[in-house]
This record gives sequence, structure tokens and C-alpha cells, in this order.
Amino acid sequence: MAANWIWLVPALPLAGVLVNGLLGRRIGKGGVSVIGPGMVGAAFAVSLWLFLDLAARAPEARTLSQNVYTWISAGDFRASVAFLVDPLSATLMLVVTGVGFLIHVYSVGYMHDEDRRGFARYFTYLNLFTFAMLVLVMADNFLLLFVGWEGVGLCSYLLIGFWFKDRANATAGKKAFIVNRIGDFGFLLGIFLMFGAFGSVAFADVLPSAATVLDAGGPLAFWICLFLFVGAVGKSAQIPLYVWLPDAMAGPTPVSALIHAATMVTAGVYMVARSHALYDMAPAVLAIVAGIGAATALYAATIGLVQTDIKKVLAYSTISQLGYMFLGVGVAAYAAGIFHLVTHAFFKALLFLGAGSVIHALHGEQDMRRMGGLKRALPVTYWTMLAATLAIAGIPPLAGFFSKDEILWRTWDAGHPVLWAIGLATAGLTALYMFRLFFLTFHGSFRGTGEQRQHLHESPPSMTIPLTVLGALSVVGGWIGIPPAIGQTLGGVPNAIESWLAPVFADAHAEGAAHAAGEAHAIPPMEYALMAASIAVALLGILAARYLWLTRPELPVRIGLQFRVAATVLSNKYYVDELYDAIVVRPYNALSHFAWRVIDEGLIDGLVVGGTGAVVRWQSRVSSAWQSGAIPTYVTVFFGGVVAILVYYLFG
Amino acid sequence: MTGVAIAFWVLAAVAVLCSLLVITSRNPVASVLYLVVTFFCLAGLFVTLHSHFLAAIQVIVYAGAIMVLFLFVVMLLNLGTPQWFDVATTPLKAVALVLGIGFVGALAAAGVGDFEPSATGPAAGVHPDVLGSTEAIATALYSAYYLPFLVTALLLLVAMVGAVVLARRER
Amino acid sequence: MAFYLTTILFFPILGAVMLAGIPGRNRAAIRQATLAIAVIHFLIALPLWWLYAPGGADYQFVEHVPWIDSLGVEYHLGVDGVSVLLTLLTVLLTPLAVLGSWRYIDHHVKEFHILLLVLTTGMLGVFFALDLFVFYVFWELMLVPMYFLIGVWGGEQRVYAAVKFFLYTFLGGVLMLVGILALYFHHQGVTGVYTTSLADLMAIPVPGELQLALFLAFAIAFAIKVPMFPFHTWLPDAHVQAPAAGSVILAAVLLKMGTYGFYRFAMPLFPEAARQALPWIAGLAVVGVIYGAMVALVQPNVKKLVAYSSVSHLGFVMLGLFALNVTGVQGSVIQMINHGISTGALFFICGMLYERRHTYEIAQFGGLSTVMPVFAVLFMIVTLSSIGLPGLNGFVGEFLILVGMFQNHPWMTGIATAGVILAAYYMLRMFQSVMFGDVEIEANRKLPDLSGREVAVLLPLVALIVWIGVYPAPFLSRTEPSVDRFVERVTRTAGTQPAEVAELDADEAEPPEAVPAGLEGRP
Amino acid sequence: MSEVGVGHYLTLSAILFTIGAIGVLTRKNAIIVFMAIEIMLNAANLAFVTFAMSIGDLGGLVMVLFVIAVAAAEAAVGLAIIVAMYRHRETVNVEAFTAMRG
Repeated sequence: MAANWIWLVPALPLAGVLVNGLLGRRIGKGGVSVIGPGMVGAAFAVSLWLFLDLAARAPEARTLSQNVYTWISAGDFRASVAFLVDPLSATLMLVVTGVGFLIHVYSVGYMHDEDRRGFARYFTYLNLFTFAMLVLVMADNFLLLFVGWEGVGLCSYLLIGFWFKDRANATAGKKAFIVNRIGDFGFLLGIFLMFGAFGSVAFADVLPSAATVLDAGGPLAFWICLFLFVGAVGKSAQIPLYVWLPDAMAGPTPVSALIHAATMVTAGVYMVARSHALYDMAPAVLAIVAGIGAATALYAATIGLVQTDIKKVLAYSTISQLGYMFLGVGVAAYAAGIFHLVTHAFFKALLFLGAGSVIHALHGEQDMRRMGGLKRALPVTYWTMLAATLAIAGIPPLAGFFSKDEILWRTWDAGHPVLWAIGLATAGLTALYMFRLFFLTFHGSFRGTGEQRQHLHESPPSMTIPLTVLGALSVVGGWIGIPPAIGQTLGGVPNAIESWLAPVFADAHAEGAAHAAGEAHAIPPMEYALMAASIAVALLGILAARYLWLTRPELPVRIGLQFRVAATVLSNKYYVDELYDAIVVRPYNALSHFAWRVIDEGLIDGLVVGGTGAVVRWQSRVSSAWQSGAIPTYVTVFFGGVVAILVYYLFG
Repeated sequence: MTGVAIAFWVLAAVAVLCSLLVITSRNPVASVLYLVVTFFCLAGLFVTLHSHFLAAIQVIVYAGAIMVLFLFVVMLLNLGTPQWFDVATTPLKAVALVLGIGFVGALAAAGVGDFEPSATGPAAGVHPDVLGSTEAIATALYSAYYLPFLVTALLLLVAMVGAVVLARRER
Repeated sequence: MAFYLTTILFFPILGAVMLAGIPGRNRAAIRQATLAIAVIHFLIALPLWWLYAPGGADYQFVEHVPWIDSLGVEYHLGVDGVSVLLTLLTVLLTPLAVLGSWRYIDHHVKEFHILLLVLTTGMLGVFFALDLFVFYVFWELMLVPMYFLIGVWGGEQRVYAAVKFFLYTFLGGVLMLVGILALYFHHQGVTGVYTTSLADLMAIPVPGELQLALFLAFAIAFAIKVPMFPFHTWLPDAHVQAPAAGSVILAAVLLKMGTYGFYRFAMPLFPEAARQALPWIAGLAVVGVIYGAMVALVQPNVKKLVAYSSVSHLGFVMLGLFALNVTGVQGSVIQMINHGISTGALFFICGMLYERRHTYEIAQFGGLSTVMPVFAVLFMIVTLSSIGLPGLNGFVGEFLILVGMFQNHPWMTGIATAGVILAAYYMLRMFQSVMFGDVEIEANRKLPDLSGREVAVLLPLVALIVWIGVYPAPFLSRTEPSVDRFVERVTRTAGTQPAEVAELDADEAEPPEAVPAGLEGRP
Repeated sequence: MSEVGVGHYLTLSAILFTIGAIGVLTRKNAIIVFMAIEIMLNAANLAFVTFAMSIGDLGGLVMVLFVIAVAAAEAAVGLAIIVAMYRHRETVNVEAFTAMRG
């Protein structure tokens, strides 16, 4: 029975962690490079097996669960280590283990010049991350999800600061962890409220009874969903808690590919999708989610346009695409959001790995202004990157088009024209900055140093194979979610992912379900129009990019001079980091200093403790003055006492 | 104005004057002599109060014995010459004066001047002269106050031994 | 076996007497002997873990020997779920403390170890005592060895720190003594019998006004020990000056005296007053959490940083106690154990850093990860446990406290939850400046990694950190019945009220009919 | 000049007592202080006699006797001390002797 093997999926990477962690040095780089990827590959195999087992069942019966043991039970609070495999988590398990496996293989090549201890440590952390991500995705209650949530946060901290010799990397890691923690603070409050309302944190208890326990649109539903969304914003780097992702590029590139593109950052989308029953009860929060998603998408795209570091461009692109996913989920098109998550995992991972092989070839050079003309030197990287760039730009028949277009259509269909417009604009911008990156890197003349030119070489097979596989997925990936609008014309091709996820989102809009079922019904002409619009915008973006950065390379410089103010603001990322530092970090440190110096040492130690001491010392000095040994003073006091008593008795 | 009143005022004035001189005079010998005069005035006052026995005791014991002792000590330690250090610092004097005046003022304010105790003692009706006579005191001394009498005797003995021990020159 | 608790209690004293026999010069022999005694002591006490039946009677292994009849004082010992865990924590840490200060203590070695053993007895006495008199004796006994530990083997201003520590706690203790006596005579007023047994004193009703006053007397004494916000300034000084072993025991066990005091004495004895004072104490606890975290951030001295983090962590524990529901209190109890383990380990680590560089200044370190990899791994795990990373012990306690407290006081808990962020901030900042970056200071380049002994000290603690984090059930199940009784006792309105429970109105007027005439006594 | 009553004697006694007290407070010569004390004692005696005669109670008079006896003893011992003081410090200034300082 598949159900009682579920624990194997997270257990395998955990075994990898223990083996590499403890015996890392002894089994040498070879051993580590077998165990690391091997464990994740095995986990992928088991996940695939579970996926197939699920697929074989009837749609309603597609859940496998396994309760390993009761983790915490205190009073009426109970949380257990239990795993739930249903279409949603199965999909994500495949993404995490599949893309994860490819990235592990890629890392063997990318990190081969690390020393033995560093190599083992790297793979230990990578396996630990995979374990934590799987726990997050497969958890059957919010608390275990939170354990995975903070676990991946820890791994991202460790991996960003992997080369900790350079203090900047360590600071970037710390920044990532703390900003994530701010999100987790919100998540925790959401869990507390949820426990207050439902008396449990298990999905089985909370989600089905959401409609009955929470009153739609009520304050409780609003606050639970909002706090959970704060957690998602922290983890998935949306406005305002996105500042850590660009700095997270300090980590090795495969890490950026795995954690900051394909898996961890999508945890927020998964969590919102998973608790869709709650979000359906709080339409106001859904609107916020969609709003922030769209805003982040546009905002990040603008910044991505002017970045010169190749990885920073991809980082802002990721933030932008995540905005898309949240837009999709925000308009209750949960399946579309998850679909975009899957396709994004493919092409964004590929883009990062491609960038990695470019950086690898140029021995660490990340500045696009010193690249160019690498087409001939890195053919495989060139073609796979081209596929990914086309996919992300949303050119049919590649993956990006289907998932992004689905979200745009659903946004329009759900009656959010403004958000649709922003989405469309962002699609154009995405095409623009992606092809800017593409042309600057691969076309034009090589702007690197002569010495780099000799050493230009294609990456070893261990790196190119994952690139090609991901390339294929970027092309093919979209076909699992062909919308009926196209599906029917192509002879009844079903929207596979929609129907696959339907049981999980069964109670989403009835219309959405019907839509997913794909049976023939009148497809509003507007859908075709929007599809055409998004393709047009994408092509426009590509041509503009070609014009600006290939045919007339001096133009961007001139534009930059003309709009100098706008250019500087953009290149400095709207000065958000400096803003946060001024508003939050510096005042907090100052307040802490104040607390320590003034309250602790000054007030309490100084005044109270020191004060009492001083009073006692003063009192003793005064009283000793009276005992001066001079008899007259004694007698005076004596006689003074007599007079006092006399007066008291006579007149008292 | 009866003879007694005149005597009282004269004796009172002299007593006050001499005691003031005792505490203000530079020369200790002069102080001793003024003190003797004061004691005589007091003896006189006792007489006006019909307490003749006590007046005699006052003269014999106080003026005679104690003051002689004082004079003897003053001569022995040749303290005759006025000492520079003698009078206390001004603030102390001020305090003393204030306290003194305060003391007297308080009593005066409390109406000690016109205080008329009611004659309720055991020997209330007896004529003052009889009361003040020697046998009256003697009977009292040997009957009711017999124990204190013995204790005083013992006290005097101890005092004598003490004085001798203290003043002895160490060998 | 009869008098099992007494054997555990006085075994260290026996050991101390044996130690006295060994000539002072022979340091190695003393250290080994003390280690042997401590380990044997641990083995003697360990069976408590299995023998204590959670479902069984309130207090187990009870020993009842009349001591001072005229005062109504009995030598009355017993343990419940909570004191079992705290006892095991104490007996575990003592051998580790001895092992941890192997090279650290170099003068008066014999006196140091004797004092350590006497201190252990003092602490165990407090956990076992079920009689206020016995409790007070051990409460004061515990002070003396700690005072010398700080005063003799401490850092530069050790005398200042030792005196401050002593005065603070002693002042609290004296205040509590007044409380005990007032209660003692009140009990005599009500029942005509003189006794200091906890059970009897809990049975009698205490009128509103007196109850609040007595509660405050106990509460202030324990608040100083916890330490809670305004009374905490002795802790950083005591920690910075104390030697490694002293600091570990101080942090791991002595601080728990305060919270244990609230759990065992202050709240059960005066339930209504505890509920009345709840907003104040919980408020101070929240302030303590935030304030401790903030001040910890800017400490240049790593030991002071950890000390202030203790203030923050114990603010959480106090919050949990006043959640007044089983979840919150369970969290608070398990957090007492967690804090003992993780902060104990942190102070061992501070000690190890001090042994190598003879300084606690964070600026003096940097880039130790490359120089001392084994140390880096253990230090990382302990740091993560301290900031409450899920999967490790800190999270279990912190989460239960917050989820429990949130049900009754959402706003207060909201602020306290922010402490989770601040904790990450100051700990990671410290960890980064000590461990990461390049090795700038020459002296750090040649620092030796952890020796076998040092690893042996940290390993059991790290194992416990992971065990409680992953599988806390055995700990929680042991304390659950005792916590149930505690919560039932504190939340029940006026003890003697008849069945239909009229909510005790907060004002002072004691409803006459509530207390049956017979028991209406005048103190 | 009206009849001389008890009040007068008491007032006189108070005045004498105060003078003695001031003497004790202000003079630093042990002998003078001693004499001032004698004045205070006599003032007390006067008050005793006055009350004894006016109330008609022999106790007052007997009391005076005892006071005088005690005064005598006190004078003897006091002067012996002064002699010892003088021999020890060559002076009788009260402030020279501060051994009993607090």
C-alpha cells in the first residue's frame, strides 16, 4: 500500500544529511556527490510512484495520509508528525524532488573546486533543504508546515552565507533569516487565531469546516487569512518583505536556482493555495493578495530592467513572477497559480543554472556589461537559455505562455480589469528585461578581458545535462495545462493540471470547476482577444529589447542620461533598503542602546541600586557626626530632649 | 509685705545673681565662692519655707563639706588661673540659651507661676513649723523611708572607696 | 525504597565530606573524585524518570518526619511531574559543570568542588520541599555557595557582583519570610493549629486584602529570582563575573527557582490574588521579553548578551505560567527545562571561548568557523535552539506558551511573539560576528578546536535539545497531570465556595456567605 | 508685692535649674560644669521642699536629704575623676577627652 511508504520521501534526504554531515570528509567528494543527488533522486522516484498511485484512483479518493507519531500534545492542543499526499502536494513534491535532483546534479559540477569539507557541507545543507521543503509540502497540519517553513528559512540562511569568509555573504544570510522571521511572526499569529477558532491546526479539521466555523467576510476569517498571508509575503518575497531576495544572490548559483527560484519562495503560494477554504471566507484578503501580487510583479519588473548583475536581474524576475502567482491565487484561480508555479520552477531554474554556467565559464564574472557574444562559446547554454527566455516571455507554445495567460484570463474573468492591465504591462516588461539579459549576454561583442576569452569553455556535461532536461521541460511543461479555448480547437485536449488539482480546490468557484472539466461550452470570444493581446505585448517586448540592446546599443545609455532621475532611482532599487534601514533597523538599535545605557545601567543600576547604596552611606555619615565624642554636644542633645518632652507633655 | 516675702525676694535675687556669676566667671575659685553664697541663699529660702532642719543640713553638708572639697581640688590642681579654652563656641552658647529660655518659657506658659497645689498629703493639717522640724523628718526617715536610708549609707561608703581608688597616684 | 528523596538530597553533602579528606594540593584527584560523586549522584537520581508514575498520586516518594513539633514544622518532601524534571536537569548539569570547569578553575580547587556539591543539595532541597519552612531553609542555603562561587572564582568586579546577587535574592527571601509568617499565623487564627505544611496552608481561605499582600510578598521574592523586568540587573553582573560552571548552574537551575516558586507556592497558595495580579505580572513578563531582547542586541560582552537573553526567555516562561490553561503552563514547564539546557550549553560555550582567549568581548573573536569546525556545528545547534527553531527544543516550549497565552490575552501575546524576531536578530548577529567573516585577529588563527572533554560536555545537552525538539511527548506526558492539578487549583474561584461557583468579584468585599461561619477567623 | 506663694518658689527653682543647665552646656572646664550640676541639684531640692511644705508631705523633705547625700557621694567620685583626668592629660578641658567617639 503506497500510504505507509510516504514517510520515505522526506526520510531519504534526511538520511543524506546524516551521511554527508557526519561522514562527509571520510567518503570524499566522490561519495558525497553520489549520496547527495542520489537521495533526492530516490525521493523523486518514490514521489513519482505516489503520484502514479494517486492518478490511478478516482478523483475524490486521491488522498494518501500517514500519521507517523504524535509530536506535541499539551492540554487541548495536539499536533502530530503526519504526512498528506493529495494532488496539490504530489505536484509540488514532484517539482521539489525533480527540479531539486537536477540542481543537485548540476551542483556537482558547479562546486567541484570547493575543498572536501566545503563540498560535504554544501550537499548536507542542500539535502537538509530538500528535507525541510518536503516536510513543508507534505505536512498535514499547519504546525508541521511551519516546521518545514522555518527549516527552509534556516537552510536558505546557511546556504546564502555558505562562503562565510566574506562577511557580506553572512550578513545577507542573516538578513534573509530575519526578514523571513518577520513573516513567520505573522504566520504564528495566524496559527494562534486558527487554533482559537477551530481548536486544532490539522488541515482535516480546519479546512473542511472553514465555511461553518468562520462567517464569510467576518473579522476572524479576515485576520487569520491576513496573518497567514503576512507569512507568505515574508517567505515569497512580496512587497514589503522582498528586500532579502536580491541580497540572497550572495549564495552559490545552484542555491539561487533551487531555493530562491524554484521551491522555497513558492512556499507562500502553496500555503495560500492549501488554505484556500479559509481565503474563500475572506474575500477582502483575497483582494489584498491579488493587489500585492500585481503590484509586486510590476514593481519588481521595473527594477529588473536596470540591474547590471545577471543574478540580480533573475532575482527581481523571480519576485515579479511570484507576484503573478499571487495574482492568480488572489483571484481564486488557485489551479492557475499553482500551474504557473510549476512552469516557473522549470524555466526560472534553467535561467539561473544557465547564468551559473555563464558565470562558471567567466570565472565568477556576474556583470552583464563585461559579457556578450557567448553564443558560439557556450552553445548548449545559449539554446537552453533561449528556450527559457522565450518561455518566461510568454511566447506560445512554450510553458510560460499557458500559465501566465491563464492567470491573465482568470484575472479578467474574475472582474479585475485594472489588475489585468498591470499583469499585461508586466508581461511586456518581462519580455523586455529578459531579452535584454539574453542579448547582453549572448549576442553582440565580447566585452570581457582577454584572459577570460581564452578560458571560455562550455560547462561540463554534469551541468549541461540538467540544462537540456530543464530546457525540454520549459518547452513541454505548458502542455499539461492547455486551456479549453485552445484545447477544443486542437481536438479535445483536456486541461490536465486543472482537472488534476480540481478535487483539492473542489469548493473553489463552481464555474472554475466546470471550466476545468473541459467539456465543450461556449468560450467567450474575449478569451481569444486577451490571448492575442498578451502574445502581441510579448513580441513587442522582444523586438524593443533587440532594437535597444542589439541594433542601437548606445540608445539605453542616452535614455539613461535623459531620464537621469528616474534611472538613478531605479538603479538604486527605489532606495527601499536604505528606507528600511532608516525606519526600522537604525531606530531599533538606537532604542536598544538607550534601553541598555539609560534604563538598565542608568535608571535601575544607577538610581535604584546605586541610590539606595548612596542613601545608606549618607545616613551613616550623618549619624557618625553626632558621635563626635565631645561631651557638650551630648549634653546639649540630652537637655534638648528634656525640653522637648516637657513641651510635649505640657502642650502635646 | 511681710518679712517672709522680703526675705524671699532678696534671697531669690542673690541666689540667681550668684549662680549666674558661678557659670560666667573666668576664675574657678571665684566660681566656687559664688556657689557657696548661692547655697547660703538656698538655706535661707528653706528657712522661709519653715524647713529649718534642711536649712541646717544644706549649710553643713553642702556649703561646708562639698564646697570645701571643690575648693580643695581647685587648689590642688592649681586651676586658679583663668583658662583660655573655657567658654564653649558661640553656636553652642546660642543653643544653650535658646534651650534654657525655652525651658523656662514653657514652664511659665504652663502657669507654674500661679500653681496652687491642694493640701492632700498625709500630714496636710500639720503646722509648717512642726512639719519642718527635725523630729518629724527623723520619724519619717526611720519608719517609712528606712530602706532608702540604708541604701544611701551604703552608697556613701562605695563613693568613698571609689574616690580614694580613683584619685590614688599609680605606683 | 524509603527515604529515596533524602538520599538524593544529601548524597552531595556526603560527597563533599569525602572530598574534605583529600589533600588540597592533589587537584586532579579532587576533580576526578567530584566528577565520580556527581555521576553517581546522577545515576541515583535517574530512576526517578521511570519510577515517577504520571497518573499516580499528586506527590510521590513523599517523606514525612516531624522536625520541630512546637512550631508545627515537618521535614516533608515529595515530588510531582515538574520537580522530577527539574531535579533531573540539576543532577545532569552538576557533573557537566564539574567536567566543564576542569581547566577553568585553578585556585582553591577543593573548596570550589565542595561548594558546588553543597549548591546541588540546596537546589534539590527547594524542588523537594513540601513544607514552607524546609523550603525556606534550602532557599537561603542555596544562596551561600553561589555567593562564594561568584565572589571567589569570579572575574574582576566579582565582589560587587556577588554582593549584589546576594542582597537582591536575600531581600526577596526576607520579604517572603514575612509572607510565610503572616500566612503561618493566619492559619493558626483560622484553624488554631500551627503548621507550615504546604497542603494545610493551601486548604484554608485567605481573605482578599491579606491574600493580595501575601501573594505580592511571595511574588516579589520569586520575581527577583526569575528575574523579571525591574529586578533583573543583578543577573548580567552575576553572570559576567561568575566562573563558567557557576554561570551554567546559575542560569540553568537557579533562575528556575523563581518560576518554580510561582508554580509551587505563590499561585496555588493565593489563587484569587494571582488572578488579580495577572495583568500586571504578565505585562511585566512581556516587557521583560522585549526589553531583554533589545538590550541583548547591543551587548559587547557575549556572556552579558546570553544573560539578557535569559531575561527574555524567562519572560516567556512567566507568560506561560499566567496563561492559566494547561497548554500554556505545559509550555512554560517544558521551557524551563529547555532554557536550562540551551542556556546552560551557551554558557559552557562562553566558558570555552574564555579558556582560549581569556575574554568575553565579541569583538575579539571572528571567523572561528574555519578555525574550529566542530565547535561551529555545536554552537550553531545551540544557537538555533535558543532562538526557537522548530524541530529543536526551544520551539516546543515557546510555541505552547504563545498558543496557550493567546487564547486569553491575544494582544499581550502578539507583542511577546515579536520577541521571536528579536531573539533571531541578536543571536544571529552575535553568532555571525563570533563565527563568520575572515580571521582578522592573529590570536584566533591558532585556537585549538574542542577537546574530547569539551565535546563530552556539550554532546549530552545537544542530544537533549534534539530529543525534546523532535519527540517531546515523554516530557509532556510526565508533567501533564501535575499541570492539570495546578491549573484547576489556580483557576478555581474561592476554594471554599459551595458547588454553584459564584464568580469572585474583584472588589475587596469578601461575600460573607461565601466563607462558612465556622472558618471565619480573625488573624 | 503680693503674698509669696508656691509659684514663686517654683519659678525660682526653674530659673536656677536653667542657669545650671546653661552652665553645663557652655563651660568647658570640668570643675565649672560640676558646679553647674550642683546648682541644678539644689534647684531640684528647692522644688522638693516647696511642694513638701505646701502639700504637707514629709516625703519631699526626706527626698531632699537623700539628694544631698547622693550629691555628696557624686561630688566625691566626680572630683576624683577630675583629678585622674588632670593627671592623665594635664588639662580638665572637657573636649580633650573624646575617646568615646562613635
